[in-house]
Amino acid sequence: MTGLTGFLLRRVAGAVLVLLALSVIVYAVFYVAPGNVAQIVCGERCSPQQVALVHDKLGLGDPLYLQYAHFLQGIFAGRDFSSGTGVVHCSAPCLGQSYRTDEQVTDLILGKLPVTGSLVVGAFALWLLIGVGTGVLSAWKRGGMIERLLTWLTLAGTSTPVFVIGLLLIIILCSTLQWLPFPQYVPFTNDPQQWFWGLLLPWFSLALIESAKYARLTRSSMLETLAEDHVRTFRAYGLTERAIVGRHALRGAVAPVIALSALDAGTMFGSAVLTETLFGIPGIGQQLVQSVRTVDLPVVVGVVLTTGFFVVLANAVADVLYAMADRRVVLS
Amino acid sequence: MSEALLTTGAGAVTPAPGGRLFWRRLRAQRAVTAAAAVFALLVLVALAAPLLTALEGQDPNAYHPTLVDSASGGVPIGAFGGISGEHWLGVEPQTGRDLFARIVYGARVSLGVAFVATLIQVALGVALGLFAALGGRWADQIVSRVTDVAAALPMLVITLGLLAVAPASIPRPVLITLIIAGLGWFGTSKIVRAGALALKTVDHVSAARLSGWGTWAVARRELLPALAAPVITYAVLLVPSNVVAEAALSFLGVGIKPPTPSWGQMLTDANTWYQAAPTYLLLPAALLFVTVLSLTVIGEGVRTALDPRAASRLRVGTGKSLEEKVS
Amino acid sequence: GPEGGGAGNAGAGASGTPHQGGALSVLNNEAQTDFDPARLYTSGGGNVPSLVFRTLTTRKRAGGAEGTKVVPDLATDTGRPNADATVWTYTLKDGLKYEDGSPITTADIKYGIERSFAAELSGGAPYLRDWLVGGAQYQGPYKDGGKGLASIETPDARTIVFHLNKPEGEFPFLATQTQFAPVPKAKDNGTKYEEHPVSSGPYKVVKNENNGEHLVLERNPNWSASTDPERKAYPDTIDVRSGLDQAVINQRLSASQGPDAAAVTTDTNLGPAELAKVGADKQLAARVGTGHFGYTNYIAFNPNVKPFDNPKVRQAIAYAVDRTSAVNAVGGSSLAEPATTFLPNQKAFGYTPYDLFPAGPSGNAAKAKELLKEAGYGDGLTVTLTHSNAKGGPKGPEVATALQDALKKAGITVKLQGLEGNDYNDTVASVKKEPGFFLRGWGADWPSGGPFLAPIFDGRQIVKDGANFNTGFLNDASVNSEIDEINKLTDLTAAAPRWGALDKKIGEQAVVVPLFHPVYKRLVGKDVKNVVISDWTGVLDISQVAVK
Amino acid sequence: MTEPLVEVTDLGISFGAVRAVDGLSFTLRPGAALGVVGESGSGKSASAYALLGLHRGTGARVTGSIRVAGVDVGSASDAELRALRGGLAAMVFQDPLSSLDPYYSIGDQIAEVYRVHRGGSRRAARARAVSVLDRVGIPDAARKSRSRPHEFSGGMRQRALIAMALACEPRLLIADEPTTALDVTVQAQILDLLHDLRQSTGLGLLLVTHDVGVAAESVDEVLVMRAGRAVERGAVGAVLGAPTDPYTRALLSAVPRIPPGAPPQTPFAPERRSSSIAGRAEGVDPVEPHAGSGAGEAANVAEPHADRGAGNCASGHARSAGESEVEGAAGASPQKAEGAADAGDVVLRAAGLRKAFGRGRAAFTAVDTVDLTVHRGETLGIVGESGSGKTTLGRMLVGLLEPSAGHVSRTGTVQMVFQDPVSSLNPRRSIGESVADPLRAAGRRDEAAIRARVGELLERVGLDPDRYDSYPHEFSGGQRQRVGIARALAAEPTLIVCDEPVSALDVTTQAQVTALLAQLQRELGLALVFVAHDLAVVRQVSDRVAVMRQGRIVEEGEVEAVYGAPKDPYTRQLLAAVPALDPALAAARRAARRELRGGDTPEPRPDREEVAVA
Ligand SMILES: Nc1ncnc2c1ncn2[C@@H]1O[C@H](COP(=O)(O)OP(=O)(O)OP(=O)(O)O)[C@@H](O)[C@H]1O
Ligand SMILES: Nc1ncnc2c1ncn2[C@@H]1O[C@H](COP(=O)(O)OP(=O)(O)OP(=O)(O)O)[C@@H](O)[C@H]1O
Ligand SMILES: [Mg+2]
Ligand SMILES: [Mg+2]
Repeated sequence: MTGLTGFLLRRVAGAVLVLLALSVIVYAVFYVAPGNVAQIVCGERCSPQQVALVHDKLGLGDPLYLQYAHFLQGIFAGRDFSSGTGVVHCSAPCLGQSYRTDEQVTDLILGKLPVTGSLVVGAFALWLLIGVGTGVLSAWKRGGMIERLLTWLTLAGTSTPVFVIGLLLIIILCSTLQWLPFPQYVPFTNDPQQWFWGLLLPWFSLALIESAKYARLTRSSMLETLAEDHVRTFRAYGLTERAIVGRHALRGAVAPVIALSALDAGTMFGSAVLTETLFGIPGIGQQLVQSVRTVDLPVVVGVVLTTGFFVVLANAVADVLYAMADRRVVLS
Repeated sequence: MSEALLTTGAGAVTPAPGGRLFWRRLRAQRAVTAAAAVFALLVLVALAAPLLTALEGQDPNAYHPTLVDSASGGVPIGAFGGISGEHWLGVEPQTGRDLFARIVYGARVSLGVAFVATLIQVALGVALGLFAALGGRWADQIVSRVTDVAAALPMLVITLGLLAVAPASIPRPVLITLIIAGLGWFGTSKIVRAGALALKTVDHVSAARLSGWGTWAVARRELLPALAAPVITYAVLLVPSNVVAEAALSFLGVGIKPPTPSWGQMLTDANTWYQAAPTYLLLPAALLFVTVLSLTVIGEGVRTALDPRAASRLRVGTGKSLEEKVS
Repeated sequence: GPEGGGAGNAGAGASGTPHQGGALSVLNNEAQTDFDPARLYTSGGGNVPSLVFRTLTTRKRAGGAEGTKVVPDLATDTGRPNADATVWTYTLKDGLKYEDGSPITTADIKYGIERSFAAELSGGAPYLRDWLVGGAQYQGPYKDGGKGLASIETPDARTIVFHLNKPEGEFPFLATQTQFAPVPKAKDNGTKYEEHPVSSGPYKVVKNENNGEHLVLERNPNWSASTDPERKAYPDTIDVRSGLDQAVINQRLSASQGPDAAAVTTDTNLGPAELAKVGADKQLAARVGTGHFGYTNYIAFNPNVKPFDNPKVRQAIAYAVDRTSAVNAVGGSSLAEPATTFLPNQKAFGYTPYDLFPAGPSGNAAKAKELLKEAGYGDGLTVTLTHSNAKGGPKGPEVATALQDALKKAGITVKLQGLEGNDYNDTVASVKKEPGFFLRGWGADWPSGGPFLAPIFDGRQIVKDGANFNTGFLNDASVNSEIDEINKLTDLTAAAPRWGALDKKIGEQAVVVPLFHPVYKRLVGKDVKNVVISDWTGVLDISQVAVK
Repeated sequence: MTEPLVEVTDLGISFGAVRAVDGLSFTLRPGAALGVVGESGSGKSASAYALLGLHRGTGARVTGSIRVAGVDVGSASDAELRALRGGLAAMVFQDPLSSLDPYYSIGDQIAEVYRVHRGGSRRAARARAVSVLDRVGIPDAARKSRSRPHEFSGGMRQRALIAMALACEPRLLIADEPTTALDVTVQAQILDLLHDLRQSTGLGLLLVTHDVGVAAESVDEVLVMRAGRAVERGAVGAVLGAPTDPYTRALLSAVPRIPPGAPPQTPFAPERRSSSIAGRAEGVDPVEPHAGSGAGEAANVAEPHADRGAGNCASGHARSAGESEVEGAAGASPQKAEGAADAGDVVLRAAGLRKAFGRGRAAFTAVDTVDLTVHRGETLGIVGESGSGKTTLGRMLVGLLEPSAGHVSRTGTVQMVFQDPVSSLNPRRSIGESVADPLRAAGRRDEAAIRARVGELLERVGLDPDRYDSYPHEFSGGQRQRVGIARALAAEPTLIVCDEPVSALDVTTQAQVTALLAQLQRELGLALVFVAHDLAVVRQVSDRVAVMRQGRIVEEGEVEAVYGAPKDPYTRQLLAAVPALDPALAAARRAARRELRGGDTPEPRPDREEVAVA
């Protein structure tokens, strides 16, 4: 157990470093990036005097390191912001306040997290299912028509951007055939059934694109394993090809799949933008794009940190899973 | 790709020096030859774009407002997206630009950027993955943390930063390639790290270490060949995502400068047009698909050819006998 | 302003008489992130906001050109000017109440306007700051020590008087903006006010999720239809969902499945690819409304940059442009009309047709070449066109490449410089960084020539260290004085033709080349009745829509 | 039961141009046991595979007819074949270390196989797995059944495979070198188990082995193979007692042995054994070329031992088996024995080595406080029961495994010959390249020189240098092991840790290899740590020997002393278990062992370990 504890401690330390690095990078990027924040916040037709006022209000006059120090202070000790009529307190893990809307970033992200979470978790499950399932089937039926068909389908899936697949699915399934309701996000807590049906297509589109990767990877790893000696043992003991492929080869193939899927699931929190946009799912990805467009630094930092958090988390989970799957590998 | 291929390779399992054997096993796979031909054709088309368009007599950027129906949004006039003797594949909606010319020119950008980016991604990913797996605990920590940072940074933010700092003198395709490569290496690195960790304990790797090879030589000689299969498989799939990434970058303003066409951009633009002008969407989609398919077949062939066991051991004791085929 | 909402002559939707009741659903692309009346910058009080905020005046809720008129709302009339139109007086109607039943007073309107000067609540139109006496220095009620803005007087609870720097005959138009909505001081909690703004209109906000992403509006029981002849308020509830993809919105509206049958959109146009489909389907076509919003897309030159200092070069380009290609680039003749005048082609703006450098539908390359030769560029010319990277937009790469191709025929080699959204806005509005040759657009804050011509061509409006819209640095005394003269007119029908004449006069300088005016095609659900699209906003007016 | 269990007629197997088996015919009745012996690469494994139809789909060409338990293997359908495999006839593979799935626990793998043929619940199958593991002598079977293969020692894996084969109570057991990785006590136990099963259940046994002693102990009939053909066949007593074929004679003569009948306590006379070897080797036809290996060479090798002079050894001929080598070596460098204590000559010193696997409650100490010193030019033999930590110790010595405690200091390069020849060769590399590895690592670039050197090395370990470009899977078990040895030699190390280097080799090749090692030792002052379970071989090659048990060295000393007068009871036990060449004697000893275990139950008692010590 000491191994696991040590591992966790190292991971937490690593995570803090990663998040700090991310925030520094975002601050740096926004420092060099073009675009006058105060002007954007104030509106295009603000007078220079008004812009200056907004500039001061946002603390943009401070040197960059001071701005960053305030940001860190907010995270560890909380901060106060002016609301005009009074003062709003933003307590300890305070990621700041949106330049644009004065909303607290923490609230904003917490509000969007279940949305993107629903999307990612469902899509993740589905793409693993489709991907690994297809991979297994094509390793088992290698050389046959089925495998060829599956290969072509998954490749077609990867070669098509999500907005093309997604829109096609919407037009065919929702608009023309009317088999499915138009996708939309309904919180799980409101109505689990609507939540499910509303997210089915987004899940599916994401899964179609990602699954090819997993299908091919699974298949390739399985073929590797099938060439190993131990597979011969099971053949010599009368196991069916299905059992050999489905159990023994699959287990050997699972390592890279685990390693990759966690990373993909983690990054998906920030990169599901296109899917979110197309399907009108008000998640973190969409928020990020909007905030980047409006140079809303606190929100961007918040979103990037959230994504970073999930990437780190997913990677740690993957490492543990991986060590569990292949005991020859030790956690480092 | 298919079992027939694997087994054709089997016939050739007679001793021959490594490299030659590899080529022989590769060439013995008919589908690989076919795929390689298709791929070579695509590359040729890309290279010969000016020639081909000259042959057709069209310019990829010339507008033909008269060939589209302005009132209905700019649908090409005529059947199948305006296919005619002059416009072999029809014209683009709204602009009336020649699709054939745009597609062959688009191949240059798409294949070029996607390929070089894939190569860089794979090189980076392999190097860092091996470094993480073999370089000790610290190396692993560092690489893993860098991976986390890279994976968590959204393309949009990177792009913003790069737009600001990249000097205008850097050619666009180079910039794009770098951005795409910089954002997409960690999948390979993850796969390589996972594979290397598992392989590290195998006796033949130990034997190589004892032979006196340094860590990196061991990695190159023992680990890389074994990791080639998953890496190649994955790399092939990086190509389409890189093509799409190039399109996404042009959305963000660092893509290839208009009016230079690319498949990714065409796909993006054609998105809503599939009902009104299906060829506009289908052509780039089909080409991308063919590219990926041919690469997959080639990758699969390389994988098979690299593994001397694949042919003879894969089907040990399975019912489908090869004996008849060989004898 | 520089960006536009949307325009109108309607005639879409289900036939039959509209009835009260039912639930209207609004499917939008952009979220209503701002719901504070101080921060909103909407033409004519906006759409969803105008259901909650009543203002001193409002736009007439009628289709087509009729809708460009301004009518009283909270006030008994559209305002009583003094002789030189520098003092405007309004009186409130009787029995006006907020959603909580408390009475609406002129002090609240004054307070609402004062708030909009606070840095925390910036974002609105610039006119109050420019027009009100002392406006340029005022920093809002949170910093004035309770003194308030002296140029707004409220002698009693029903009367309000505005003192202006100079004559402004179009003040009634300004009074339609949401800054003129009453805000009870006691309920003001600064930046948080938008979470629950106090309604003076027919609906109140009962839910505002995710910063305007999902709004639910219900009837305000304290609103009385008798004081508000403009807003019909047929549906019982209005559900506004945003963040939807435009293509998906149109798909949903055309499918009109379930609740989507009673759905409309206030911000999504039919796209070019969808037009083809609508054209082929009669039933669908009947559900499309067409609108116009005063907006012009044009080429802007910076005469301080060579070779655009040479009028001949500018004229050559004006001759060379291919408006058909440019129009096609934004969706074809159904979605844009070629423009040769700067003013939008509507009567309210004072539209006076002219075509000073006739390029025909596809450009006059010969004439352009001739002019270039005269200008000393007989061997051709290479220039850089700056555009926005926003795909599909009227200032985006599509229009830029269309122009590039057209100018090529005239021997002008165009290099394209695409800038990311913010960068683009920043660059083209900066006196220091302004490029020589770029794409630009201008929309009306209200349907009149004033807000259309003054910011762009009034030399006194050149802003040195802020956002500048007089991109051609035109500072012509005769133009400036004519603007002042027209502004004095309180008879808007008399003012209109003079704006038109001024437009033509400015056009001779060729500091801009008008390209096209956008047209708006809006699809509605199959159960939607009483579709009204005015030429003021170009979008369908929610306050008129019925679903029963 | 008139129908034979196995009926093979005119079997031929070719891999491309290699004719591995040619015109082989034999039958086997239920309850009978046939031993297949023969030199490495003679086609024993290939024939065994054919019985289960395992060549299907591999590109190998199989001719002739095979009937096993009434199934015509050549024409059987997939389903019939599956029913045959594991259910009617089970196979124990030669490479136990690579033959198990690394991802599943041993118990699960056995249970899975059991359920395929016998059905039943998962629990029942697991219980069955534990019971068979117990039967093959895995200590603490219930707990160990949850381990994965990499947590098992070589011998334990081999037993796991045997357990798997026995799980479904097949009618035929094809055992391909089933005891190569086992120490003599466990080997004896396994062989007894098989013997009992034959008697009680009528199990037919096809035992492939290179170890004539093992064959003598456990089969009724033997088939001697050479170069793919049967050279001699008959009752075990007859063939071993009065071989007619010269090759058989050569084979028998090369067997290193601790004199039969000699009680372990009694020091044996080396002279007698050596001369007997030489005498028997004389009849061998010296020129009988064969691709894989060479009995001819083996015969040549055996010859010089007629007189066991050091001079002969130095004459360039590899020495053959026999204790004479050790003495010869000692004679050639008389200072060695004394110099053993000389610290200046120490090439490896290990102090307080400990290795524990796992953590907390699951912790297991595989090697416990071991101190070792190896001198230049010296051979340290390590013997010990399976699972006693020999491999673990060896890996720590060369630095492939970090010790949990203690310290190892080495001088010069160290090499290791791995216990598992399959996993120690990169499947993607030709064996020539694998052998060339150390050369290239040392910076040699001259292709021709490298090839020449590799060819030379291959030749020295008895492989055809022309097979430089063949891949590991194209070799027999023994051939792969030799590749591993050649690779270790290529590095010209100061010390080689050989983990069971010759256990997979037939005696003639074994003799060749040990002779080669001895020669190099002499020429280069090479030090060897020789891990083996074969006491005779260890004795033959070692100067000193250490006996390991449960992670500790229980006895260490000069060979003569340990073999002559073992102090530890465990050592005595080991020596008693050495198989005898004479079947009659073997039967007698089996009976004695059974007595020792108390009763003639075919089931060995679960507390085998105590028995072994007692
Ligand atoms: N797949 C293959 N391709 C080519 N040659 C092979 C293949 N498998 C085996 N051989 C060759 O066939 C011959 C017989 O091999 P086999 O494994 O039967 O030997 P064996 O008698 O079991 O030897 P050992 O005692 O060393 O295990 C050997 O020379 C070997 O090199
Ligand atoms: N990686 C591991 N994890 C856990 N236990 C292990 C591991 N490797 C070895 N062991 C255990 O350590 C003990 C010693 O193993 P080792 O391989 O050294 O035995 P050995 O003496 O070489 O046996 P054999 O003669 O059977 O090869 C065994 O009980 C084995 O189960
Ligand atoms: Mg064998
Ligand atoms: Mg061992």
